[in-house]
Amino acid sequence: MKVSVQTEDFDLDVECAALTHGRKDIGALASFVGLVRDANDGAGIARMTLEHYPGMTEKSLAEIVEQARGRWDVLDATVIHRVGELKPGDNIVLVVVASAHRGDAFAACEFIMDFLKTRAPFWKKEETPEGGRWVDARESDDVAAEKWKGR
Amino acid sequence: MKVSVQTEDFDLDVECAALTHGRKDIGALASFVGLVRDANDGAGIARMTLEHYPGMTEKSLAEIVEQARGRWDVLDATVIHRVGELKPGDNIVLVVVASAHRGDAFAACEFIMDFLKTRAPFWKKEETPEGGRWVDARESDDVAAEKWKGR
Amino acid sequence: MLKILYFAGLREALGQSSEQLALPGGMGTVGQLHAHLAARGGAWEALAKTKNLRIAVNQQMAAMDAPLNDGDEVAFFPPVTGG
Amino acid sequence: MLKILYFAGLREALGQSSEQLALPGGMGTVGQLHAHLAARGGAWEALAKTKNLRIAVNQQMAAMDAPLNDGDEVAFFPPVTGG
Repeated sequence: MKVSVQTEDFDLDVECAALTHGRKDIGALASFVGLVRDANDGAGIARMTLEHYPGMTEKSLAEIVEQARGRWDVLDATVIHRVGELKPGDNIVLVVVASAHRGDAFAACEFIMDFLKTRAPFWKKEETPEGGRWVDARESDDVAAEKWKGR
Repeated sequence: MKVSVQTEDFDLDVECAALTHGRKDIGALASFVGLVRDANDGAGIARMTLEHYPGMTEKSLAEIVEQARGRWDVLDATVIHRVGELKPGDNIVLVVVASAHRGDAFAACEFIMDFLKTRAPFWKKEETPEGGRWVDARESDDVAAEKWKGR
Repeated sequence: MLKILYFAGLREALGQSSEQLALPGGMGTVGQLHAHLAARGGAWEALAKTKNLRIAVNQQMAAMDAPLNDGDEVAFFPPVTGG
Repeated sequence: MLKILYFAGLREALGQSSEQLALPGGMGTVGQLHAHLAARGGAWEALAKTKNLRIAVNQQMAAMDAPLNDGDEVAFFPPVTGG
């Protein structure tokens, strides 16, 4: 398991290769990459800054991955979240889950993203033509995290 | 949209970059890579051969992607399936879906895989210590495809 | 004429991957063609024995009651196992 | 002593990211600390006004009734928006 909070960009292929290297029991790699869009809530985004809570962030991500491992057959997983200044088109977050079967890989990957969105201490500040604004939490993200309770 | 049936390997990063190149409206890239495992149904797998129905395969994959586009907000998608002889650890299939939001990207990506598994005319023949055997279709794959009817 | 294709385990059981067949009179559906081929006996009984046999007409999945027309491409194969 | 941290919009509203505070007597819970800080008035009212304010004690999410101990790290922040 790898969890990293970093300013540098990541490489999806490199992270997938690190998970699969030297093993032949992985049948499914589900991955997610979140990117900065140039528009959000009707405003143009010139750039954004990602703030986090050093120490708690890493613990929180590791706990979320552990929860996923407890629920599904996860062989290995990687979570990388960038912080600092980003611009539209930049990568923000990467989640890769390796499993024997695709159902587990998909579920664990989406679960990790849904909980990262609502539990991990990151905050986005967007620069728009009207100035900087802290992004509001979305109710839809809470709904997405809640849906796993019933599964 | 890109659909390819090919003997050559694919590169996840290259395919993701092709989808995101020059656009800044993509917030989510969900991807799936299926790999050959060295064991299946209790037998060791030395290698496998993937046969397909040229012509129908490509049409079938394109139709599945179109169905996904009709159900979710999909900005672009790529499906690549390898055929011919493969060995454990080799890539078999790639699905990448680009969307503004992660919920759409995850759902469309998993939908495409579930329907590919049950609708696209590919057949696997595994070489085991006991000789070659055609892989049996799994009931769990039918169940996975059926679950989308209720959503 | 019909173009008939066989894939995977069925192709191996029949020892051939395709054939051309003049559409005989009274063979208006996929089911009738299927019965005609299976009636050849020997290896051809595999057509009747294959569990959950799938059929495509002109590269679209089809049911046994699907109509056949001259020039159609008909494929018989076992359930798919890709991905 | 408590180590108190503020993040994101709350950090900006308060004009500071952290402080050290001796744990005064009678301040046994997160809720009591929260009320104590908000009572400073002015910018500090942001602590009471922040919608769905989140609190972590020693880097674990905590509720208003969570107990405080000397040496704890307490963080106040708005709902998270990463990913």
